Amino acid sequence: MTPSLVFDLLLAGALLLVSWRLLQASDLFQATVLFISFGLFLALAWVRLHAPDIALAEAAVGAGLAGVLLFGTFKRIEPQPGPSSQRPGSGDEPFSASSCRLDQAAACPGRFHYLVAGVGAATLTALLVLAVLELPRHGVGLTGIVAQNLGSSGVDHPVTAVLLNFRLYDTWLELGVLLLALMGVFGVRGAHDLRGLPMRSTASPVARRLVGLLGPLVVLVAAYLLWLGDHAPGGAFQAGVVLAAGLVLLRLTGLPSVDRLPRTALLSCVVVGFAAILLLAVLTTLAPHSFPLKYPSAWAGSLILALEAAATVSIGVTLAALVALVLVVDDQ
Amino acid sequence: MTLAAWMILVPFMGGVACLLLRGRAVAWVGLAASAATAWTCLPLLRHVWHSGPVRIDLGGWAAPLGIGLYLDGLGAMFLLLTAIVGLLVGVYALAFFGRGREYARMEPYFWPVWLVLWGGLNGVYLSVDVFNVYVLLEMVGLGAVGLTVLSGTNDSLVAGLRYLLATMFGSLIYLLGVALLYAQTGHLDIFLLADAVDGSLPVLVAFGLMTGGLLIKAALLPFHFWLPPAHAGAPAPVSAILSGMVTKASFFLLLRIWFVVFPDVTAPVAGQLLGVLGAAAVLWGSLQAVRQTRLKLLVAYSTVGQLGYLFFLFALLTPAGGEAWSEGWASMAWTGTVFHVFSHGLAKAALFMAAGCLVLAMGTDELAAMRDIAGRLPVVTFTLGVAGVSLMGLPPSVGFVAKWMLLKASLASGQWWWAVVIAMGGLLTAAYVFKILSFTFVPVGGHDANARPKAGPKAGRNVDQGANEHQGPKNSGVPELRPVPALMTLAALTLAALCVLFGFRAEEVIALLLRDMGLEPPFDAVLIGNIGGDRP
Amino acid sequence: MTTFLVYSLTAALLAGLGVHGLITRRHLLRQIMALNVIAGGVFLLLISTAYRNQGDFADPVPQAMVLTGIVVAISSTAFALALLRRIYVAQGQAQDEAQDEAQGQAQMDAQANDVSTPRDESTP
Amino acid sequence: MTMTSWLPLIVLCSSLFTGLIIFLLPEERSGWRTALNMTGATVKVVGVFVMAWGVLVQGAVYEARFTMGLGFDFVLHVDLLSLAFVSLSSNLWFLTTLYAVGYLEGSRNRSRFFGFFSLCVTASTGVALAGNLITFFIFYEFLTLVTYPLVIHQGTPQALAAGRTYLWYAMSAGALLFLGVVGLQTLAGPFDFVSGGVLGGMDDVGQWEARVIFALLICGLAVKTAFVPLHGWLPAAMVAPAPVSALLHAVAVVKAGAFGVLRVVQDVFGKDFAAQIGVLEPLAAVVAATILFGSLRALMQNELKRRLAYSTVSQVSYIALGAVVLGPLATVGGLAHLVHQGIMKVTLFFCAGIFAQSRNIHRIDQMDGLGRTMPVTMALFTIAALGMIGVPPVAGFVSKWYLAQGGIQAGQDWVVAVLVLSSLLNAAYFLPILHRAWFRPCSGNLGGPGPETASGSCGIWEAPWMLLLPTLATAFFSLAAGVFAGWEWSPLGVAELISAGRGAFP
Repeated sequence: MTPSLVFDLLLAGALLLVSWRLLQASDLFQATVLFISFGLFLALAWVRLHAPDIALAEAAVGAGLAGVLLFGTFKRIEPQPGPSSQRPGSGDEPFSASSCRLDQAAACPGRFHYLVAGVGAATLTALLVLAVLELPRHGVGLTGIVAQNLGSSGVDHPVTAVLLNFRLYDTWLELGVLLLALMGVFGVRGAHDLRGLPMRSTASPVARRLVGLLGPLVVLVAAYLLWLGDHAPGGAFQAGVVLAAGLVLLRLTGLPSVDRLPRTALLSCVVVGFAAILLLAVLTTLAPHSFPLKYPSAWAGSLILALEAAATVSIGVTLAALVALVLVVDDQ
Repeated sequence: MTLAAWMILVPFMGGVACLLLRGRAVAWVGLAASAATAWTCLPLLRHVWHSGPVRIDLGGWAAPLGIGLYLDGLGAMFLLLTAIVGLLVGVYALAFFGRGREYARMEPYFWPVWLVLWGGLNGVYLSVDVFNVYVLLEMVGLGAVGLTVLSGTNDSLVAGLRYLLATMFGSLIYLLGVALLYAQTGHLDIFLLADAVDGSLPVLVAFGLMTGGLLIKAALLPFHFWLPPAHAGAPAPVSAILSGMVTKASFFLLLRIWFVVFPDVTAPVAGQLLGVLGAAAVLWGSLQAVRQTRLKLLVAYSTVGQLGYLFFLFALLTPAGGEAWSEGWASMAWTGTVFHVFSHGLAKAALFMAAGCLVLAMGTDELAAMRDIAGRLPVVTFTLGVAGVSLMGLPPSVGFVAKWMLLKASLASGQWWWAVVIAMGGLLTAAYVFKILSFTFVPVGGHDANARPKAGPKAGRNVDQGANEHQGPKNSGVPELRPVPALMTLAALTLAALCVLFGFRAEEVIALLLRDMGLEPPFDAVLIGNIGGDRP
Repeated sequence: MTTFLVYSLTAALLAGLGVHGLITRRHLLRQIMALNVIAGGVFLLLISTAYRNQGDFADPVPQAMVLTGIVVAISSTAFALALLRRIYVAQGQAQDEAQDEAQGQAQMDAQANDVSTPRDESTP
Repeated sequence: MTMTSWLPLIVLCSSLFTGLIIFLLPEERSGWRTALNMTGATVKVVGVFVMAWGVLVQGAVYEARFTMGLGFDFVLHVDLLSLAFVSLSSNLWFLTTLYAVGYLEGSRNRSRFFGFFSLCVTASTGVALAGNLITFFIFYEFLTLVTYPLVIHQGTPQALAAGRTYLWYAMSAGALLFLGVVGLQTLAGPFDFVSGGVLGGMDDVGQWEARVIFALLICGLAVKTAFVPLHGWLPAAMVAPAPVSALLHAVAVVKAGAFGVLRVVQDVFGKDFAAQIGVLEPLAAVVAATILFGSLRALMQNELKRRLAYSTVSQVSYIALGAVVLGPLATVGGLAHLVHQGIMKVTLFFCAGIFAQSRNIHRIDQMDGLGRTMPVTMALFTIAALGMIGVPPVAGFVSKWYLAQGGIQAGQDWVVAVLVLSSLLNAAYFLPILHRAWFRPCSGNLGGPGPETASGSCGIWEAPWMLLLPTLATAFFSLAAGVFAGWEWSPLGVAELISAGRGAFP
């Protein structure tokens, strides 16, 4: 048993334990904390599995943003201490939370329900385990083909090449998903910008000063990551997530952030990544001897960088706006 | 042939434009983009019709590396359906959201989300990459949820969240299948996968997972729980979009997966299982629909029931692997099902749009409030009736064509039990459609209903019955109807009329549909064999 | 080799745990977490299969897929949480989960007959 | 397209377009509506006459055929049988519209009523002209749809309940019929109606399949024909206004069912083939049971329209009797009864409507002395009632006579027994009405407190001419059809032609 295997087993055990606890712990706060650690363990696993790009993104997204989101939500939906004895029969009320579960049968999780869940999940797991055991142990996937075409992709980092050249369509659509999520939240709220959000200025002056200094640093780091993506782990996602994290920090300390952007500026930032790729798609579709989304070979590198920059801005601003909206203190 | 790419680009451009604009311009630009998309669809259809399937490698990267766009007859049919319904929903929405502050608030969100969603739907019908499909499905799902919660009422929020969780769950299960499949084969393109899949366990599990994930999104019976509240709680144009189009996207992918990727793996028992679930959905959904007392919920449950018909196809076509394809009735089952998609898309959108008109006029969607709607809003009632006829599968409508072919296919294939279910489903459909219609015929006030100047005997009898039995205390006040924009009524009516028109033009559609399925046209042989070839 | 097995089996178990949690837990926040656990399982499966090729760098295509998936997952999660917040704001009440469980037990007997047939009228 | 294919379409569309335009007319444009209705009806009657002339005298073939792309054609074809039905329905539509205009004057929702009324006739015209089973089915279902709004026209709880009953019966039957039609197409492929039947000549149709399909088809048709266990909707539908009852009983719905039975037995299966696979006997038993049961039930009714309704249940089965009894004479009788029953029953319903409308008389025990206050209406009622009983020279006698002859000819003597028994029962439920009306003194307490009836309830006060005129016409036809039965173009004559043209039955 090599040390690396021990590490693997420990990490796997930790992942399983944490996820089990976070789903079963009766305390929601504990679950939230466990969720954040789940993200961190996953990031470790990515590093171990030679996927540093994902580790970067996961550390920022899974542990950072998701944690902030969940924690913030938890803080705001958690009832004031001691309500549990107040409404013993509230399940019958029309608008009680019991009417908003995924599955209505869960309204009364009786033995039958637990049985179904247990049997279903166990079957699924068993099948998955069996299937995984049957998988070929030496799959190559598309590594070779990607390596062959890397030269003509315009970048040197294979993951960036896949994301922004070979499978640019996916990336584009994913920016669209991000856009739709924000639009959905906007739609519920009924306003296109964040300027109406109430501000908090609870943070101490020291923290504000500190974060204020951090701001330019965050932008710098994001730009560096962006540039790094050309030839090493890094790129638009990671940069965007870092940018988002910085913007969220600014917002949390009451410093100017996404919520100070006027409507047009905010929307432009949100849509710029999607629109940039759309523009590329339209132009390449119109061009006579080209495929949609095909970079002109001479400009591939610089175009990719430009698109990445646009995507970074979009991802950063959109995620920051989403977090700001989730964490907003509504005064209704 | 880059026309196919425009089917995605045009709505996306419209969406971005709508996002950045303000005021009424949003609606007009949105409508223009809808019209442009529908217009782009026509030459594309013609192209597929004349020269067969289209394939585009995006970015110039061929299949194992890049993502392809591919359009065959089946995809063309779904594109066409989306274009027709989308355009008319656009027209409807223009009037619907232009009616006052309460609705105008939603307008700047409706259009961009809907257009991007439309692009996503078109993308689903064009995509041949299983991971790309995942992203598209998320796009469609998030867009649909965003539209569902547009009204911001608590009910719609709850329904929307439930819908969101369900659709996320479905996508993740699907993605799990994709991951297994990629791990086993190293491919993502469906045609490459079709060559690579074998009967190994990972492939089977992947097949099951992908099917299961899509079934959750397609709202087949045990997974339908999210559908009725979401579809009923959304604003009327959104309900039309969700019921008419969004549910079809997952079904389309099921078709692709079952009959393109895994045709050799599908076991008859799996097909029968889907068929049984479909049958249960038909019966149970329709029964629930009959029980409802609110119009929009009724229509939403009807969607659960009507979607069930689609799954008979899997039962009919899976026996003996690919062998069923050589049978004459295979193409009949295939075309019948696609026709049902069409009929349901058109009719259900028309129903929801008409229901929206009624809700607007009456201020409520209680069925009991629909007194004398037939007299006061005849066109809307007519729309309800015609769309209902198509749902029931009665002639002359596209629903009849669909049921006809499905029935024939199930009889010809020897699986007659589906025919029984189809017949019973038709009856239940009739029950709820006429439940709606009968409410519209109840006269408003007891006193002037059917009264004649001569105060004839029958009128006298009516007075007694009317006053005693169902007018009750609120007899005096005839609820005023608010005006309904003519454009809304017209859009709904057009859809209903299309239900009828498509029923008369089945030939072209069949020809387009079967272009590249390797199927014989279903009827020519039979036709010539029995009547003699003297007729064209 | 064994690393691949360890992580892919973990992935399978994570997915199963997530599904179980999604079905059994009532609290919406918990369901959202469960979905994220499933997502973690799926991503882990993808990356562990990418790791199989034994090079110094894992297969980039699954990596790109996972990166896309992470962004999709975080947007969906954020959207879901925003909706959840709106619902709680609208209701002005939140239910303690402990209370849920107790209540669930209490209701279990009363509604034992209904459990088997899903009741999903949205109108209460 | 030549005239020969346009003419069936014109006949079909004359009422279709009329109906659609009427929907769009505002409620208060009653003059326009009447004019439109009458124009449509006239066009239809003229068209039918031209077709009849062409078919009977010049031997022309009228056919309109469209390919549906579904493996079947949409065919409108004029043969003698369809001619008989279409001329009945077009003429009666003309008269019933006239009657309905008078009957519904001043009531609400008349646009809707007349719109659906026209569509209803369109459907029955389509049923008549359908050249194959699928076209027949399309119009048959269309008929269900467009009669429903007429049944629930008043929107009262009774009307809605009746509508629901009607729908459940009709839609269930429609589903069975649909299964049968599809099954038949799957077995035998597409085919047109051919006199003498189609299936007999096909080798690949097994006996059991044929039996199952026959059962499905007949069950599907039985509801509209009101065969005995499935007749429940017909009396319930009596809540509809009188013109609708007339339409249901005489012009469209019930007739469409009976017509369908004729088509299925004679033109799809063929009497020979049907007899060969042994499906005629059970059908005959049902028919006989219906005839007797309907008459018995009619005897028990006190409400006039319900009595007439049960009488319809019984009388319509005479038509089916003609189809199940072997031999040309029975066929002739059945076909002739298709027309005869229509004109007689429509007269009766017109009269019942007049009684209800002007005197608020619904029950038979209110009819005392009615013959003295409304002599003309009552006289017309009497003519039709006598016809129903089968008293010569009214039309009903002729068809009963031929049916009985046919039974004897085929060696099925039970037919005669059934006919005699039924006629006795007919007499038993009609004669007391006539006796009350003519020979009882006027009770002076007719109906409810209407403004007119209150003043002089025993004085002579006839119905308005708009109601009386159509009644007069139909009563005249019923008499004439009997008196001039020997004429070549009388209903009986045409029936003989049809029967002769259908080849030699044993």
